[in-house]
Amino acid sequence: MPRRNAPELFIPEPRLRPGDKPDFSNLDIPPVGVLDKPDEMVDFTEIPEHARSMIRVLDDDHKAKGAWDPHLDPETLRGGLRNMLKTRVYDERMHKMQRQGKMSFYMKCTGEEAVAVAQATALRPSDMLFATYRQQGLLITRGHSMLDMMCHCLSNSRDYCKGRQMPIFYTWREGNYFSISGSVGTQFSQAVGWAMAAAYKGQDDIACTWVGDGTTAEADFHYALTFAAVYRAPVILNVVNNQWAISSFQGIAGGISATFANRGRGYGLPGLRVDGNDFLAVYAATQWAADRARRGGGATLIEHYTYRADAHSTSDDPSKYRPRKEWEAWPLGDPIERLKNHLIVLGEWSEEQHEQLRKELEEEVAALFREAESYGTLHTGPRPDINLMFEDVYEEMPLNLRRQRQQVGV
Amino acid sequence: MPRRNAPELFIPEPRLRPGDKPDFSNLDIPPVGVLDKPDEMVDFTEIPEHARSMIRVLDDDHKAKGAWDPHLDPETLRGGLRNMLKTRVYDERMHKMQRQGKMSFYMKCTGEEAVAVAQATALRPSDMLFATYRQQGLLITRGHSMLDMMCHCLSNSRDYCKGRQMPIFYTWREGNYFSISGSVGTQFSQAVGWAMAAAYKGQDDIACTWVGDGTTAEADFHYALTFAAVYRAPVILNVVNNQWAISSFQGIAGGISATFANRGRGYGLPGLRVDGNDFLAVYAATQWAADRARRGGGATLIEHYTYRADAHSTSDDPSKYRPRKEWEAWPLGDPIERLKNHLIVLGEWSEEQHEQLRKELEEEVAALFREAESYGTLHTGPRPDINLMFEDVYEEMPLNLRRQRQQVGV
Amino acid sequence: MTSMNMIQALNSAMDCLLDRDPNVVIMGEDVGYFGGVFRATAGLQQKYGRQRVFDTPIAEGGIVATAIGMGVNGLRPIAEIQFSDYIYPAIDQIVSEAARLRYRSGGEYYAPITIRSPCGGGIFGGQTHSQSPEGIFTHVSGLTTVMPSNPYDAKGLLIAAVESNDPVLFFEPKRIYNGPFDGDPNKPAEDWSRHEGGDVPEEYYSLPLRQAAIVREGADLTVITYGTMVHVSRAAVERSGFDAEIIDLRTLVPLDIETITKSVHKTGRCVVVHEATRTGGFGAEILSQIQEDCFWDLEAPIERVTGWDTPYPHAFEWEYFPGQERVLTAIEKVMGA
Amino acid sequence: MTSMNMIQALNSAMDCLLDRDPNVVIMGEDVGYFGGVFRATAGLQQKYGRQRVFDTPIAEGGIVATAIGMGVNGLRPIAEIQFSDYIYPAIDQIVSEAARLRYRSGGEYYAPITIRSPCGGGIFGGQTHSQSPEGIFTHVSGLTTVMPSNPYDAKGLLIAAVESNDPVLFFEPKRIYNGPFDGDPNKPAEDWSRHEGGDVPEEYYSLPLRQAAIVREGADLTVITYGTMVHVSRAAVERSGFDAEIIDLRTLVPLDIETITKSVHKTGRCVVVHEATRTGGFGAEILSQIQEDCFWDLEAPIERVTGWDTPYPHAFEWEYFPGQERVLTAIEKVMGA
Ligand SMILES: Cc1ncc(C[n+]2csc(CCOP(=O)(O)OP(=O)(O)O)c2C)c(N)n1
Ligand SMILES: Cc1ncc(C[n+]2csc(CCOP(=O)(O)OP(=O)(O)O)c2C)c(N)n1
Ligand SMILES: [Mg+2]
Ligand SMILES: [Mg+2]
Repeated sequence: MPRRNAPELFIPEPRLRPGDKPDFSNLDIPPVGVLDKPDEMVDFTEIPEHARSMIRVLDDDHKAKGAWDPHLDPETLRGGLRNMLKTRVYDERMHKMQRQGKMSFYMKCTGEEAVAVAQATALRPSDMLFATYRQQGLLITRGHSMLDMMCHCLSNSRDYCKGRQMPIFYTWREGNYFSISGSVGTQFSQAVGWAMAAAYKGQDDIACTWVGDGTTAEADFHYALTFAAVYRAPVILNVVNNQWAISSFQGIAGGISATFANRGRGYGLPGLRVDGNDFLAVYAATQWAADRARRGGGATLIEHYTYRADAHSTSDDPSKYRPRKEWEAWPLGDPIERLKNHLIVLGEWSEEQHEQLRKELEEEVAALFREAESYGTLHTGPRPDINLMFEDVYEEMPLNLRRQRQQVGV
Repeated sequence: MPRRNAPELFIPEPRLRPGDKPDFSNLDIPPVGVLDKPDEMVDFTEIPEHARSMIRVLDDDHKAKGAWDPHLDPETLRGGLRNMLKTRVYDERMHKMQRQGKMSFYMKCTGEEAVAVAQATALRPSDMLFATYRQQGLLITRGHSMLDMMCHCLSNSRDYCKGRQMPIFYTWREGNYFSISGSVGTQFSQAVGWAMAAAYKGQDDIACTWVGDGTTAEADFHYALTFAAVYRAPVILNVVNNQWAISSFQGIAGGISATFANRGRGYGLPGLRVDGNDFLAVYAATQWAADRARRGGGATLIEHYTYRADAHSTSDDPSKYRPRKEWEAWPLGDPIERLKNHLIVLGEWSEEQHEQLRKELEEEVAALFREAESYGTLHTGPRPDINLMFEDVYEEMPLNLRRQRQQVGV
Repeated sequence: MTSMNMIQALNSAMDCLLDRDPNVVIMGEDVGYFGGVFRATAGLQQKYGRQRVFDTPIAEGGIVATAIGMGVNGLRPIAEIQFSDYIYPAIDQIVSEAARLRYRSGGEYYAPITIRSPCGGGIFGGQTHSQSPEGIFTHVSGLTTVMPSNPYDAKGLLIAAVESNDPVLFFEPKRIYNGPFDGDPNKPAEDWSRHEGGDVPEEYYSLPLRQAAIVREGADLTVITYGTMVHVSRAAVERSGFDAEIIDLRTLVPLDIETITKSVHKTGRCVVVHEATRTGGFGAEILSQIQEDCFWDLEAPIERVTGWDTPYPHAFEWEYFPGQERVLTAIEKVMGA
Repeated sequence: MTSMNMIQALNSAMDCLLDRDPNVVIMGEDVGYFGGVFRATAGLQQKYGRQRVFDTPIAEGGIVATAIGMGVNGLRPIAEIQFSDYIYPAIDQIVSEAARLRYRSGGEYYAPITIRSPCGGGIFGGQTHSQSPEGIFTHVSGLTTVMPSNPYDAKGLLIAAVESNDPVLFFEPKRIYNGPFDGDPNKPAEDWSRHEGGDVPEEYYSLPLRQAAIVREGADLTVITYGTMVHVSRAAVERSGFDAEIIDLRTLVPLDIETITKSVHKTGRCVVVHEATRTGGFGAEILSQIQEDCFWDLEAPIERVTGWDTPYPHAFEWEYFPGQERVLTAIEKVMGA
């Protein structure tokens, strides 16, 4: 690959910008079934292709194929579909409500639902999750109270973050779900520490953590891979490559020099590159990595190849930096559509049932939102107790905070 | 490679500890000449073996062999030998003087002289060097005033660091040698920025930078590889794997999970693993990487496989954590002996000439040290002007420092 | 003279800099094609090319590190840290490297870099989009720390920062990007067009670093502040009825202590106001220096008005923010004494 | 009661902790087999096994990050940062994560970690082995910052730190590891055996955090200090002939302001002493709080005695270090007023 011949600073640039016609014909998407499924304890040197090519199960004809087919029963598949759809419906409602001023901010995961939902389905409930703001599907799949989620986003009187966090920075200790940080990447290395402690204690649980493609450049990504490799920590390290980090395409994070799955191999960890919009492939790769970790094989890096279908957040306008409707051209499709069609092909689902489910979910979510609102929104109705502003800075409130609380008159 | 089957925290441990008999029979040292020498612009995916195996040129019979032989003329070889020997003699003198209390601290590079000397020989004088404390051979090869180096280490009235730095943290702007930092690793990512600027300006010069095996775990290593890959910066990234980081063996930095050369490949950079005690191999690999960078091929990661023959620093006692005399068993030998024997086999050098050279260098260095001492040592004789304590914090001294300087009465 | 908001003024400053000096480059997350999440670099890549205004990986430490390397190779990089809450991963490169390089190398090398970063609250950004971390950097010798309070100053000071051969931290109070803000979130937003600080020449100019501005002369007391709090303090002073002298520090370190002591010498009473957390904030240093230099002038304890010693809480933004009431209370306390 | 130096006392504290609580683990660069570059963990790996006392990669940020993760999974990690000059790469994990975790998660999660780190100068370590960076952390709410001044306190406070459910920064003044140091580098080194603080029980005990110690009672003035400077201040006080009350803060934040104000209320005069760089150092906060709480008691300006606003210069170590002379000058100034 000869590159430039004159010395000139190379700045990566996406092929297409606003005004260009969406086109992914340059993408090299390997066919379903090309990769074998090695034993979980395989040495990383033996599976270079798994980091370069792509683990795929669902084919264009909506059938599951190849060695990585996890052979899930229809009940599990329908559960996955339901959780993905619920996640999308939740996102849509919350986004709309943000637009109406009920909360300060929101972030959707549209197009990426398979990652979180399939992974939460494949893991045990006791496995510990260190997520980013784009894995709300984990919470929904594990059955976190959606009312709680909403109340948090509304910063209302029932917000379990006690009014202290922006929307979407959930926490759920009972559900083994770690508090989301506003600083990207920090959870990635913390998860490795959690996993080291699990090994230390002889727990059979593993940790699972996520970063976006852009965030792989942060130090914590490197710390996580280094410590995971050194101590053979039982952890799954996921890179959700949705092609974008706000306005920067994945090339700015090094995604055009080598795949993100490949990063793991540099440290001696197996890398799996997965069709992130394929529920079955994500499930299978996760199960493989979880088994490896539980058997003492240490960490695996999984890259989920997907596409951020919507804006980065409610503060963002992607039409400023990428072609409109690019998602419609995304060759790996919509994870919900793909699983739906698979179930239909299996004879286990129908368009009507799907529409019915969507309607049910929309109603359920809308009703919950109405209830959530009754506990207040950011600007109206009941608020969290103002004393909470001074609590939990320390386990025991020190004098300076007690004095400051007095000044606020509470 | 099945690892542990019971969950238990894995802590890497070197095979041998004090009291054990030195033994490197487990090391897999590939024979000379196994690796081909690809075109500099080769894609990194095509040369995985170069990161796993080892580039070697000097064979056990002291002959240069294989595709990587740089075919240097005897003059260059003798120059390299001289610079390596001078580096060693310098180290010995300085170490001894530190023991006599003339300076607060010293660090030798014994056994690793080939890395710095061969690389400085292969690079252009205008290439910019961002070194660690263990590449004094760069300065010696580029002809930095040894008197200046000594005066700096003595923190005396002629110290160009103006008494502000501990010994060995050299700086030499004229020689395109960057000021060494006391915080390990920080120069690695800075070098990439320098190289980006070189490309920006259309300079033909490249940057070259070093870290130790232990320091690869720092964030700056990751930043350097990421930015170098993204912007295709003309830089050579060297990992000097001398097996030890103070008391930690390379396994604590992940060296037993995968080679350090392999780290580069994770990011899409070629990795070359080189016999770091083989002057010719280091020269050839450096030349290859420099040509690649100058031709616009971007960065290369070179791992120099070597052994830290002596203590980490004058504050360290390696007999506390590794077998005594382990270096004598090091299968890749002493870089000076190996190049000497090669020149002898070529008929271009003799034991007598070598002894003669050593004597000359010892006398030269001893004389220089006496001169350096005449400008003061840390505790005796002339000192740097105390005003210098307050200068260079800013380009222009602010009021608070002017006031503080007054308090010191100057 | 045009009317500009602070974003436009910063953009104009960078435009002038890019235009005059080919060694100026701009780098940061999303600053290139997109023009930055606050649009401060909008249009600059289009005008000057990808090599001069470019996106970086999300690695604040890598951004500063490579900026230092570029600076050593003769460039004058302007690095944007998207929110000052995300400056922590870069602290090692700022403190151990940029700040110390000139000193440790005996003057051979230095880091002529400018780090721009939006700071402060008031936009419901919660604890990771609202911080004012200047107090961490004002403890580090070798750094220059700047915070402008209006578009005119922002442009002139940014140009001076980039032209300085020392590393400069340039904190931009994001709440006043679009208009002055007097601390009352319920009033309709003002824009800069009706504020004198909104008159900004299109052309190049610079303002001296290390110089405070007296934004209101007065005889009763001295209010020392910077950034957004200049406007809040002004409003509180108006309400108080006292004839306060208001000093806008603009450069925090090196501190223009002479302007301060001259004023306190005259007034004998003093309130220090900042948005950052109280304990160990830069207010403590200001207070200390006044106490040291003007002890015998003081007729009442100096009061600090600051954010509380908690992270910036999302829903309690306006209870956390040291608004007019708190400044007014302090003024009255100082005057009542 | 045995006589221990500070390293032995710290080692003994960790020994007690490892012995009592299987959730305590020790991690850091070179802390395992070797026992740490200052030998603080010597013998502990041999006694408790590799899983409990282990070496880490050279990545301070990774050390703190993984310690947080372990803490979340029920362990109580003690992380050593080899020199406090190398804590900067870990600041993001300390400030954005450890310090804020309890708050941001509504109390669900917290980081019960202790970060031990040798600090301060006096060993010709130059600018990267001599720093006292506590003033950066005392500005961060959520952190507890401790610095002991003798072996007895070191052991008791370290045990309390590890047992605390808040993240604690535990700075150890390395100059007094082997003996008290009064600031005169030319005197023969003392060891701890002849100092009361060197009497250290072998068994487990803990001392309360957030509590200053009055190490000398007095009526003329109050000297507030911590770490090595406790000893320097003592020596200066002896020389001064004044009857000074000396307060050893021990815990810097949360600050025991009550002990301080009580003393200043009595004495009316005050000197604050620390080794760290002056501008923005913790001394400014101490001074500010005294000024705020005791203004009407003060009979003279409070004086700060500190390191200069420069990096710690290798050859000028003793000109930089705020030794007896400088403390004495300040005492005389405060008393002369
Ligand atoms: C340390 C830090 N730096 C910068 C940001 C601002 N920021 C928030 S999200 C984001 C982009 C992340 O992109 P990616 O990792 O690809 O995740 P995605 O949003 O695509 O899921 C940035 C730069 C941040 N939150 N934290
Ligand atoms: C940021 C930072 N952390 C820790 C140290 C202390 N330290 C100095 S050298 C060293 C070991 C480095 O080992 P390696 O990178 O292998 O280089 P080598 O000494 O073997 O050449 C350590 C931990 C430091 N100087 N800077
Ligand atoms: Mg992304
Ligand atoms: Mg090493």
